[in-house]
Amino acid sequence: MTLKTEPIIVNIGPQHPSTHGVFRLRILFDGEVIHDVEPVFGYLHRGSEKLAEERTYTQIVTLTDRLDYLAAMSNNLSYCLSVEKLMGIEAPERAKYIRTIMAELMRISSHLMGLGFFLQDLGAFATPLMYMFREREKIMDLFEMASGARITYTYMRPGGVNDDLPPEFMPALRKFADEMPGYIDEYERLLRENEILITRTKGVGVLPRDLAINGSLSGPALRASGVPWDLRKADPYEVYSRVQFDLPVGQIGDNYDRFLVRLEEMRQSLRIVRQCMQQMPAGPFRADLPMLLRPPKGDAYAHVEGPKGELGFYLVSDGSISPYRCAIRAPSFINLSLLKEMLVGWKIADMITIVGSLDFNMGEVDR
Amino acid sequence: MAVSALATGCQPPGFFDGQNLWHEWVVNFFPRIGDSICRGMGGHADGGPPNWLIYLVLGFLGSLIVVNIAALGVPFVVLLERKLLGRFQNRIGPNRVGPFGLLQPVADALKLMTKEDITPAAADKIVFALAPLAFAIPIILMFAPIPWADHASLANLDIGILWVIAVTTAAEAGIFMAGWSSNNKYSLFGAMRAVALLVSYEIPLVLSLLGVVLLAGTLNLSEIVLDQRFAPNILWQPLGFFVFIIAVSAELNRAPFDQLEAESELVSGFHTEYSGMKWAMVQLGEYAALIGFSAIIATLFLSGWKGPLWIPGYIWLVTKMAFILCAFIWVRATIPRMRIDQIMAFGWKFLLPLSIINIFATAAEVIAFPDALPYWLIPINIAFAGACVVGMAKLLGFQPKTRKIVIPGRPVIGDDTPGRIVPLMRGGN
Amino acid sequence: MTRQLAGQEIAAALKGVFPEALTDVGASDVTVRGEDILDVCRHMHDAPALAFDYLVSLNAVDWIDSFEVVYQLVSIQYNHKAVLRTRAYGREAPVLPSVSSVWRGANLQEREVYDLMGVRFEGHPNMRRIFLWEGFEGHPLRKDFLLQRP
Amino acid sequence: MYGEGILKGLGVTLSYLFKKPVTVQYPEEKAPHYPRFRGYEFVWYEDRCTGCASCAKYCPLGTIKIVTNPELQPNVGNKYGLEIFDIDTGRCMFCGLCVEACPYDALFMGSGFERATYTRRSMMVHIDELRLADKQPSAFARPHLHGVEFGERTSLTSPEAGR
Repeated sequence: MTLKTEPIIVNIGPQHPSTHGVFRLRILFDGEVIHDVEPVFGYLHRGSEKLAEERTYTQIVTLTDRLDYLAAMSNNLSYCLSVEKLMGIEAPERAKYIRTIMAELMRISSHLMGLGFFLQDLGAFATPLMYMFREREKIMDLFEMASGARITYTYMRPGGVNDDLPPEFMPALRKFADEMPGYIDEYERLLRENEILITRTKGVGVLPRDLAINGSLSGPALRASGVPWDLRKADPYEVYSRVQFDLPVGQIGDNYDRFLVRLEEMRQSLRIVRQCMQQMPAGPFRADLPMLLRPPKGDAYAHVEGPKGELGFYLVSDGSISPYRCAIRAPSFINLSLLKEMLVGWKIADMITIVGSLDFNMGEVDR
Repeated sequence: MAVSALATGCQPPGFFDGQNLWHEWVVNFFPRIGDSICRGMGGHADGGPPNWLIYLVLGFLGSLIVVNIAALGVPFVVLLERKLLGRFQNRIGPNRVGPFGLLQPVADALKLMTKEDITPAAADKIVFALAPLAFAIPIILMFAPIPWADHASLANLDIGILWVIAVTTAAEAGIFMAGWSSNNKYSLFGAMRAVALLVSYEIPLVLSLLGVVLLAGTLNLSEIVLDQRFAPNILWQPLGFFVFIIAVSAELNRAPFDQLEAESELVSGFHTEYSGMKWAMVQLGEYAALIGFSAIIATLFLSGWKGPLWIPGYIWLVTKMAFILCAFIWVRATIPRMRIDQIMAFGWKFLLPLSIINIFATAAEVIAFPDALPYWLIPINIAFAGACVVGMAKLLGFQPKTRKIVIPGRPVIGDDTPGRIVPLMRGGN
Repeated sequence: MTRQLAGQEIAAALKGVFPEALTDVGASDVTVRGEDILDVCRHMHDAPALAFDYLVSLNAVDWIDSFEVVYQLVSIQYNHKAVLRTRAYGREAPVLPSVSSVWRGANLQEREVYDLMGVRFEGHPNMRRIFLWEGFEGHPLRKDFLLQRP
Repeated sequence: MYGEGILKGLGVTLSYLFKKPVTVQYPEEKAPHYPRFRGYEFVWYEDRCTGCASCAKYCPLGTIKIVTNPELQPNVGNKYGLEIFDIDTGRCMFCGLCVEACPYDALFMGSGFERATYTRRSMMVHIDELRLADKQPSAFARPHLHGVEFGERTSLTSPEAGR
């Protein structure tokens, strides 16, 4: 006797605990095995690019905060670099160091969130997430000292940063940089060697090297596939050419590699922060620019290595006070290009972990 | 079933002649209650009420007590879990309602009672409504044969273990009914996983118990406790305990085997669509099963209500249960969830052979030492269990290795003079 | 640093293969005729001296008379980058060949450009709207899209 | 291996059972916030405001509404008297660009964060409310405020505030 079976379509999301926002996946399941995937975007689409066309160059900084709200500083940095490139100016030295420190702290914070939710998706009942929230809170305190906000910082401006670091910032940062490696060790002790985690993630969601490059993946997802491509090394901006750090690279590009790459990147970010603290010069923190910027006609594309990947802003200026076009190269969005290739053939539980290990953010995917 | 309900406590009157010590009364609380009621109603004397009435009243009272242990214990276990999870996660846990959050269960219960009871439009209404009952009632039945103290079980069944296994297995039908009738695909996945888990974990569960049964020579829980005179069974049966506790956590849908509710995958699986009191029933069943099984574990492996001091047996039992509950919560706070096929493989390939090995080893020991096992067998047993687990893991390749992350030395792209061609590291090291 | 290929360099590399494809050579970019863009991209991806294996981004600018699509390319192998531009004419149904067969990463980005700018990419496996819903009228990033304010 | 990793993890969680929780019990105890914290209750000094409307111009969302009337204060230098100075804090995203734009140090971010309301309309901060509000300015974009005693949360009146 043969059993009559029938594939079913399940909508994962837009409201689902593990889709990291309002992401929807239409999945064709045969039993528990995924046969086909169709991602559906747009539930958080706010038209940032259109809004940017109606705002002045300084005002757009506030929009960039809201792209990847877990990594607002990196977004600010990328946008400001882009405007600076468009105008042909450079930020003062001190501002560059401040920005580098902020971007690296932001990377740690974003990776903490990414790892925490990845482990939460694996079913480690919120414990690693809670620990990671605790450390993220400290980073947010640092950001609050400098910028006055905890999520949407609006800290950077074209040509520098909004305000110099307050006096209490450096001691607090030093304390954080001393404490944090211990906490990272603790995360590693907690789960890195856990047999269940390893069986769940090893060999799951493998992204071969060539496919990852072809699919324009970037950030930890690309590096986990064994491509040592990091814009901080490949195309150094700010002060990355003056600091020493290593580039963690995965071996085969599975979930476990993505997990380890993020863990290791946090250590390297701390290294960068420490070196920046030593090298930090005195001086102005902001170039002398008017509040209303009028860049010359032309276009510019500047990118940074954000926590999620290559974050770029392509600005076209027509000489007025607002950009003619502001296109955003959103890493989270483009990292989803290969979702189907990664998911087909795996089970529903693996689907959750693969999606979690990509660490995307819907604010950035839908923009 | 023979309703010996607490009537085992109806001793001959001479039993407590002259010994009216307070602590005697406390120690024998359950038997005394039965006894007093029995005597208060006229006992077995002529002219008193007929025996069947006494049995009925006693049975009713006894089951009232036991159902209340389950129903009132559950909220406090939930509170214990939330508090402990909080502490494991470096936070406080519920502490807003009452002192130390002790009234949180009351608040939760009130909230659940006042919540709207939603039945999905496309659900099978009758089955949907019956499923929580079909889930919770068998689990409460499971409390019947548990001996809370000497001669104090609601039903002193000769097939106590079988009864426990049978009724908890029946509860899975409730899970399946809930998942199927919700007409929700997540619930369906949960229900299917529940059945798969049931099939693969019930067998090691039962087989690992056989070792204890072989040692005691009986299925009666009270007698199994009495049999653990010299040392708790965990010392004689480390392998059986290992298999049993894993199988029980699968049976209880506790982490890391909570696939059927897997909130990050299936949005709480089979009870996704439940709300209000129906949801409360499902929770009641789950946590009652947790309490019940920790009592069973304590009874079978940790010598139940027996303790070295004069402390009453039921307090000993509850202490042991609390210890086991804390261990379950601790594991839940730490360990990620396994995948369903990995669980299946683990159950069939790892636990089942181990439990069979355990049966044969125990049988050999019992044949060799028919009266009582000598103490020098304890370290041998523990070593044997460890060797079996490690050997089995090695045999099956269940030894996942961690992996080092590669930090390429020099040749990182771009980390050199501009424009030079940098050789790539092919796929890392 | 990633080396930005000058427009003349790219032009020199492309001239021999596509003598008529280039319409304009800028300081750091080249403009390619719309219908040739797929062939040019494939050549840039495959030619061993160029080896642009990584598509950084693909986005469009509405210049009223035409839609300019900008391809930011990077070669991970040689660590150099190039900017390609192409133009699609017409307001009704501007069409360009899709490069998603060359770089899979173009798949979602081309859909985005279609959704928000209205440039169709021929040969794309799934040319549908991505952020907005099917049946949405107009393409919001166009300069002539009217925002309906309440 | 063989469960060693799991045991390590269990050890980590067990150690937390004996550590002090990090939770801050919010209504009773408050986490410290820093001088630059951009919060509620915009601080506005009317005697410094010239009604230039820079703040309104630089607001990315246009939440500030200013109507000036030269007849209101004809004698006080080159100033406009203000008829309306409304901030729609329901739409405000507290980016602080208005404060940064103000050339006369007349507008400050506030430092409160406990102003939940029941209606959208009550999120509108009107000129009278701004006049009468308890002035607890934030040091955001006003670095000279860092020296002012901030922890006391004293109400700052115009002459000493941020000058």
